[in-house]
Amino acid sequence: MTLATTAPTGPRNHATPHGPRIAVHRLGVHFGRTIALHGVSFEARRAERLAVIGPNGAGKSTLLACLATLLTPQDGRITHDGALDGRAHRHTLRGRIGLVAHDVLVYAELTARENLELYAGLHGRGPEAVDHWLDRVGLASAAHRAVGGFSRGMKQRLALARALVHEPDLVLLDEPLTGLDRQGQAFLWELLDELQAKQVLVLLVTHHLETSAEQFSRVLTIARGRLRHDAPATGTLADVYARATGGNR
Amino acid sequence: MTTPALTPRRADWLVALAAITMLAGALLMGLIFFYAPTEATMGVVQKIFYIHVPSAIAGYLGFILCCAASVWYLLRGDVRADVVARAAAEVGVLFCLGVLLTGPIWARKAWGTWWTGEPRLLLTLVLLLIFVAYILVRQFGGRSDLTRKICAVLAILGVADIPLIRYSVERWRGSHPQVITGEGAGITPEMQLVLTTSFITFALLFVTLLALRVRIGLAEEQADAAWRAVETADLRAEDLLDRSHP
Amino acid sequence: MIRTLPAFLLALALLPYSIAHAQGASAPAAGGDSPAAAPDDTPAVDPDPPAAQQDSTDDGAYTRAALERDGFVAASEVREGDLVPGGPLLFAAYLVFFTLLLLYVLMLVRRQRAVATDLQGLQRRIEEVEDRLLVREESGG
Amino acid sequence: MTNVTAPRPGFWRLLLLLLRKDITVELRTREVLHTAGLFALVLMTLFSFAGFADRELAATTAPGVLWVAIAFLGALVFTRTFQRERENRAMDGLLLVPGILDALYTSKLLTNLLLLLTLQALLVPTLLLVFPLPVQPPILPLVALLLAGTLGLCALGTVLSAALAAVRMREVLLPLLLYPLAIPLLIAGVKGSATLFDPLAHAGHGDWLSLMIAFDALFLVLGRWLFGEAVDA
Repeated sequence: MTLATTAPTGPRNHATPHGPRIAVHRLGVHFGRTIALHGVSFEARRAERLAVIGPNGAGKSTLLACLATLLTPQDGRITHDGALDGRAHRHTLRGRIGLVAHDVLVYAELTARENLELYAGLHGRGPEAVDHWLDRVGLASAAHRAVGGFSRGMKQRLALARALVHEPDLVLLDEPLTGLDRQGQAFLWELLDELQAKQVLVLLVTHHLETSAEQFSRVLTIARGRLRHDAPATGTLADVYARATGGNR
Repeated sequence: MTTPALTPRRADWLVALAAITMLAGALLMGLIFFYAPTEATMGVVQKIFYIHVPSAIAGYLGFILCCAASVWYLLRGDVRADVVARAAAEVGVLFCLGVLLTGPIWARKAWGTWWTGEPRLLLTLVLLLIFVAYILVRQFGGRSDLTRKICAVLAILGVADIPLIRYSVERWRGSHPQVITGEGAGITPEMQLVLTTSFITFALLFVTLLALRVRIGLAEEQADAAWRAVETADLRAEDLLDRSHP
Repeated sequence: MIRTLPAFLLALALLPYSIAHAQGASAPAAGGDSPAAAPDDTPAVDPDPPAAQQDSTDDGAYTRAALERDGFVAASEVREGDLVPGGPLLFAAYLVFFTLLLLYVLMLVRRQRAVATDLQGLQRRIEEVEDRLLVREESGG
Repeated sequence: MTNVTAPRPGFWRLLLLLLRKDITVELRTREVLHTAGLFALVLMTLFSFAGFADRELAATTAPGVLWVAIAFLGALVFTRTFQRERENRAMDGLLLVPGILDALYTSKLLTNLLLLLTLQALLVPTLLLVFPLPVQPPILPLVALLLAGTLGLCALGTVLSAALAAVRMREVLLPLLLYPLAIPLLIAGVKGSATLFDPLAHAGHGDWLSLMIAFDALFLVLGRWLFGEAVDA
């Protein structure tokens, strides 16, 4: 018996549309003696699309994990919709977060459809949502194959579908371009435009610095655990990075 | 900017405590060997009793304290509670080992065999195994938040299991001198005096060792925090310099 | 402060050694009784359980009454022939206990030293950070 | 303004989905069933070679062999079932489902229980065949003991494997912790089933069964609490 069979009904209307969707205040994370993040503060509104760039080990993935409420920061706080503390309300907030992590977060033994059906079902979505997203990410023909045999690109597409199937209003993407061919990347940008139209806030961590900075409303540059630069930008991400770090490193 | 030399503060109370413990220890040894009467059937071997029983109690105390501190850590996330839990587990294992190594010597004399599978020895052995594994997990995990949580979980499971292990092991086998279960029956006044001194001395020893270990544990945590502070200061300085020299 | 602890403990550990030795070998000074049986340091055969042992001794009602009580009995209540010496066992037990204690304290000392070394490293790091700051400030203007 | 969302699936729906997933994955690979099942047979063969096949000894050694084998299989199953969640970090995806912890714990517990009981369906008949027991044990009490014992073992094993999932050397550490903690269950199992295998004493397993049930209750409650602490940083 399925309890939830409602079809995906466009953008979900969450709380106040005004004010920032997330506000990060003096975020600090450390692992033992290593400072992963220090004093990171920024705000982001609905329908924004933020790029997060920085060298390896700068703290980008840690930031994403904190935003996804999967990691509890030792210092500072993250509020959602101006009032909800990510630490206290994580169980209600989690249903509104879509995450494409470094790993694909799916079961290799199951087919694409089964994986998607699992996550859709857990979030109270019916098979229509699954069909819709399988079609959308171009995996409809491969839906009945076990994920273990998928190429990196196909896994990445599935990860996207899995992250979006419950229509979150905060989408966190860790290196989503990895493994995607030119066509796949084009599809990703298309998808992100669509999300923007649905008032979804997107944070995208990438080291593909040849990407155009104009794709994003703002670019956050992180180096050695600190937010070095946060502004709208032109040129490529590589230019932004060079300007932000002053060519020091 | 000047930095004070980083030398740990002396803890005079701890020195005093250690000194008192040692005096008590010397007094106890004197009492055990010069004052306490030699027991009839066990002979001088009965004198093991004066360290065996208090060790057992100190061992359990260590584990129970470890569990309590672990609960506190899980509920409050206080790192100091975790330090106490770790220290208590180590001290508990130490006393537990003491029990397990003196126990067989007793058994050799009393029952003619080194190992009898006697219930309380078995219970102590099982507890020792659990907490040695706990310390192993600590060793592999280092001082990360995850390790702290995992170890807290293990300590709680281990101590919650004590009554069950005890019941099952006792029902399984049985024979142990029930000396201090009654109202001092079966023990002469002289023995009672020595035993009381022994309990006090072991309490002092327990507190001293625990305090030493907790102090070191806290120092380690403070050192971690200090390293973080220095690295943070380094980052801030870098930011300032970057800003002043674009 | 911690460095003096092992010395104290060593002294403590030696105490039972001397006493146990005195008890096992020569005339005892302790407790006002004596293990009169010849000092049998290495009992090859397991001593009989108390009950059997009681049967083998000549039936002193005094001794038996004392032994039939639950729990421990002071040796002064028993005839000398009933006593079984256990000096080496006792010595072993106390030696083991004090060795354990000593080892743990040594472990604590090692940990403490590690923390001290760590703090020295921290001190160096602080100076390094300071130096770098000064150099940059000077070169910058 | 309130959220216009689809109704959140309740505990039973979540549990059903997770359980279906776990069973599908296992049936597709049969990883645990094949390896652990073979391991059970190898164990029984070994024990039968070890000189226990003596009629005199069988009744006293069979219970021990049975519960040692169950404990071995348990460690094997628990490590593996939780390892699946760590591969590809699928667990992070599950944690992002609101209010899933209860269902997640229960589903892992039931999966472990199901696998271990299936393995016992193989193990116990083999044991009864290999060991020349003087009497056939009464089925109902034996099943009750096996059920209660396995439930407790799973309650403990589930929380332990969850806690150790991110630790180095977990394959070694899990049995190191599981076996001492499960001592009450193992003693109760051995002594309880010994009364069933002994032709002279056909009663007395009741006490051991109640000890097992006390163990089950304690570790189910503790397990659920500590599972949340261990899994959800």
